[in-house]
Amino acid sequence: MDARETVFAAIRKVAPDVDTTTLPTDVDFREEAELDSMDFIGILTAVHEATGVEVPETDYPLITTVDDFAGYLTSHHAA
Amino acid sequence: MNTTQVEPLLMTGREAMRAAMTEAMRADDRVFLMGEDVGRYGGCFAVSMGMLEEFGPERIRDTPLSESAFVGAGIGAAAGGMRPIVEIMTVNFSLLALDQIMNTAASLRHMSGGQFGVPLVIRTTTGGGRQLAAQHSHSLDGWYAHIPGIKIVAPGTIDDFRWMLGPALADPDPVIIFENGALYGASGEVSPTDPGIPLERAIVRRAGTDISLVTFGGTLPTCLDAAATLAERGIEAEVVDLRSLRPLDDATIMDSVARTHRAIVVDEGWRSVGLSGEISARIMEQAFYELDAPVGRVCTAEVPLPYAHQLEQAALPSVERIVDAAMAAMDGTALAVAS
Amino acid sequence: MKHLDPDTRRRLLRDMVFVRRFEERCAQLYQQTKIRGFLHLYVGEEAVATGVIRLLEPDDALVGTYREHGHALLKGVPTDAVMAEMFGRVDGCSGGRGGSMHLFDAEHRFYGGNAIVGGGLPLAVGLALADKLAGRDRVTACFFGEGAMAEGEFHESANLAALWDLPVLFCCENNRYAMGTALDRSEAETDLALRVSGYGMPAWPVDGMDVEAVTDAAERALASVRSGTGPAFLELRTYRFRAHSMYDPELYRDKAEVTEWKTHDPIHLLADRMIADGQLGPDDLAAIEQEVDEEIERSVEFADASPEEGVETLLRHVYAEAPEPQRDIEEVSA
Amino acid sequence: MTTSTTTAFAMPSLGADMDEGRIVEWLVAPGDHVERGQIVVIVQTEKSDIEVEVFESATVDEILVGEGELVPVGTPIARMVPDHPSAAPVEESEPEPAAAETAASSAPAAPAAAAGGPGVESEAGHVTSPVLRHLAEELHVDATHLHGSGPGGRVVRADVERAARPAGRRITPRARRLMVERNLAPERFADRSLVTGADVLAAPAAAPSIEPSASEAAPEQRAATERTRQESMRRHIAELMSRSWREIPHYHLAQRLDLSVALEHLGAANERRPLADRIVPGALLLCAAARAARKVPQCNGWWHGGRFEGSDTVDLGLVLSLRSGGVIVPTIQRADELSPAEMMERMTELVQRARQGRLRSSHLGEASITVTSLGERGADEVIGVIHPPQVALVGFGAVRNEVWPEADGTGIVVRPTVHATLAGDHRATDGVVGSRLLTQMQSLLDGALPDELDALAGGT
Repeated sequence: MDARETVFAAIRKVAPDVDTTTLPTDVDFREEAELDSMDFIGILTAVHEATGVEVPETDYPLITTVDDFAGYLTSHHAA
Repeated sequence: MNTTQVEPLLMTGREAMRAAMTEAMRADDRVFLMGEDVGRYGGCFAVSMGMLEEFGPERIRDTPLSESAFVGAGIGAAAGGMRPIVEIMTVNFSLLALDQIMNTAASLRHMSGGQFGVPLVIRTTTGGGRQLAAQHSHSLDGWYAHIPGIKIVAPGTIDDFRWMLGPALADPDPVIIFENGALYGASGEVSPTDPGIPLERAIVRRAGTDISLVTFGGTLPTCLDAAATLAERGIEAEVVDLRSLRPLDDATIMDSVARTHRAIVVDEGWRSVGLSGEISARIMEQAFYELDAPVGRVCTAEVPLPYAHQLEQAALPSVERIVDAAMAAMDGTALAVAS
Repeated sequence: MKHLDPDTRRRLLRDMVFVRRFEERCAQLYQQTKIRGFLHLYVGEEAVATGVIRLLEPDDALVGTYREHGHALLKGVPTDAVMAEMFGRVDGCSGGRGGSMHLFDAEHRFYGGNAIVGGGLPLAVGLALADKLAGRDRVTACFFGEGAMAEGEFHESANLAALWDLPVLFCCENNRYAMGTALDRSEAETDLALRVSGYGMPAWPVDGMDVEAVTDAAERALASVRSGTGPAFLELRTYRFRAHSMYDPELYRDKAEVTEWKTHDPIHLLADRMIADGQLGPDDLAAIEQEVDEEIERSVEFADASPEEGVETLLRHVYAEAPEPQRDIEEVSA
Repeated sequence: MTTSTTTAFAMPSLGADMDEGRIVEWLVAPGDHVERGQIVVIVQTEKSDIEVEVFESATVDEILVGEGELVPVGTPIARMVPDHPSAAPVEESEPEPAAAETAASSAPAAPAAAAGGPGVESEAGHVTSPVLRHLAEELHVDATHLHGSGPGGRVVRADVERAARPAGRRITPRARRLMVERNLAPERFADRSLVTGADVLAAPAAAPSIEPSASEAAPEQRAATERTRQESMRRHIAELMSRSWREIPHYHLAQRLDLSVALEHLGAANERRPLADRIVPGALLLCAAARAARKVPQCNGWWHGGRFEGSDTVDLGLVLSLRSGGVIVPTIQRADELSPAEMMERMTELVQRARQGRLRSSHLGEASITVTSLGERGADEVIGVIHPPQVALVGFGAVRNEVWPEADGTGIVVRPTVHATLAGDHRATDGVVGSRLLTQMQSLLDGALPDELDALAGGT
């Protein structure tokens, strides 16, 4: 499944009210979708279940936008 | 007679009622006035002053001091096809005629299976505040409003003094008009033509959003003053003038309570087993879920009205007591206010 | 006292027998629980109502008391309607709402029974006042017991009628007992006619057991009233043979007195006089009784067949127009 | 004697209130002839002894009830042979039930006259009473297919009024009071059309029944209940806050908290814990607030009837903003006894349940102090409004890097910082007490909590 779609699916799981089809992929999606730290951990958990990738706290700055997150996943997933 | 004036006339309560009786007697010769000293003396409160000269002793009939007989005679004359106006000098003396009012006037239509009606108007003076002491200061509206078969109205504005008599005379059933003595001398605006308001309709005299002051007759002016004082404290009180005590205009009362969610009933009668209790019960039954505070009641203290001025004023419903009751209801800590 | 012609006597006799048998049938119906509440019977006093009412014009008004079955029947209220009213049925003359003590009939200007002692007196005065003011020449006859003479309403009404010269015929049925209180234990002055003369109106005592004496006095009194000179008063001395109502132990009078008065039975007084004058055969009275019984029995059947009013119209006749809404009552009558 | 047609002579009713009578004395015997009006028996009633007469001449056939016997009115007491059987068709008078309950008369069934004689059953749903038909029109209710709740399916006034009443929700005045006092939000009762005081009192004990069973409800209905829930929640919050603002004399304090030590230990702990057990800074702050409240008991309790009432446990009200709008304030009980990990578990569970509307009753008990936090992305500082009847509210702004002076005051350094505020009820506490709570949090974040995080790091 396309990495970006994985991120969107994770967001929808935690915040069903967010319309991922119109969510810009090049902005801080936590800001855009008003996701707090609890939501964010929920998203990381969902992504981990879907892809097995576990993002450490230190890497949070690398996954600010959906595009970054997707890129991060493809690079780590492959490894 | 000149052309009909457009702007309202200024009249006193007695002038307004006199104009109403005069108009009725000129228009219908079935109408006549009967009561103690209504003729030569001109009426104990000078309401019928001058009418003897225009209509003569046959139709302006002074009676002996026999309340049961002349009220009973009024009932009989009405059953016999006339449209009498019987004046009982004050509500205090009406107790002597209560048997005729209850057991004949109110019951005749029902007992006779609908064959006989009693199209009679009884006018009487009510209320205290004029240092007439215990036997001349009663407010017994609630007693009469308890009786099915008669209608009870209480004019609180001079306009109602002028225009309530017409529909009362036209009513096929007995109507008792309780005129608060304090309003005879008060003056107010009267519309030149009949506004045609149904007898049993209550009227909101002052719109408001925070609390409803439900009252009638002599205490209407007191409530309007209280509303003005409350407005200075940022509380907008709505003043509902019942006008009719039987039947009660539940719809208007409940609409008001639905707007304000708080109500104070102001009644010059005594509190226990009184009209204010009936109105409070109806608000509880029909507007329970609108209430944010218990319905308050401001009534005359349960004492035979004393002669001394300061005692009498302390006993009667006053602006201060109404404002206090309203404030108590407003701040939500309203306990059963025994004002 | 002049005697009446045979035809009038026969009519008066039939009327008295009719009232007597009607009242006795009511007593039986009461025992069978067909008639309920209070029931006050006129047995023994028939001559009073028969003598006066026969002289009234159809357009005259009559105001009675709770002992008014005879007055209603004699004023023309149909027997069926009176009996149906006693049964509380829809076809009763008051629609089943009044019962024995509150018979009413607008068509015959019968302004009812009245269960308040003296309660009807001011009403009668008012009816007469209306007639006077409207210029109508008719009389209002008002019947009441001597007990009412102790009520303030009697004094006020008599005074007002006399003061304003109103066309009222006051008929006091003095049967000597106000329920259980004898006249001399109630009135300082027991000569009632004498007392009433103080109001400035003509007043006569009359032997209320002799229907011809009643007729004679009533003619004079009615002539006086119709002349416009004001009211008149008849003290009709009579006696009730049965209890005040159903039933009282009659401890207030002794049996001997009742038996003695029964020897003055108004029906037999007239019947014996007619037999003596050859106007009545030995079996005629029995024949009249049977004919009357059959009419009364038809009225019982009529009453029994008349339906009871449905509760959904309970609130009718309180006011002329629509009944005022009564929340809790509707639950019952819905 | 051939009994041609005998008739029964029944115990007569001798008064409006008489149900039964006792035979005192028979004055006649079988075979005697009696005349109309003749007294034949003495009967005793409550009032007195009454002489009873016969109304037809007849011959006594048989005495059925002896002297001294008490029998109900209507009971045959003798049999008679009337002189003229046909004269008066005296029908056999069956025993009448006591006068008072005379229901059906023994007469032939009354014809069903138009006036609606007895026994006219109205079919279910049909409105017979004119008064009710008039009311139905007035309230625009179609009276034809109303369900009748009255006897025999008869439509009664309440049925008409219920049909007319919008499906809106009714909360009794008493219920409103209890909700405010127990800090319960109205939408906890979203599924009820009538909420009484009893419902509110029952709420904590019973499992909260606020599952809107969203799944089964049709979408529009879900949206509708959602909308009414929103409205009532907004109304409740409005009522609560305006009452608080009107009644409680607030004072406010603010203090910057240095999180550098705490977050450093948190990061270390999270590194060695699986993703699912990762702890967010917010959990630390809640622990700090709860433990500080234990150390400053004057801020942990309620203001009732003019005086302070302390709580013996620290039950932390947590202001949670719902994604669908509005806030809900579940309670974390004994929050001061929770480790950061336990607090994180509680928060995760609470947020999940709150958002699905399945909070447990324990979550909705009475809080003793409340915390409101805008999360990482909120404003710098939130100055809150106390939830009556509590006496304190702690507010946390967003965690941000801010400039701090070096410890020795020579230079500056950037550290993760949060602005903590305290809203205090001046009736219960003074500023000096309130500020002690804030300073306690700083020492907890620099001392006890980091140590516990280290201990965790070693654990699972």
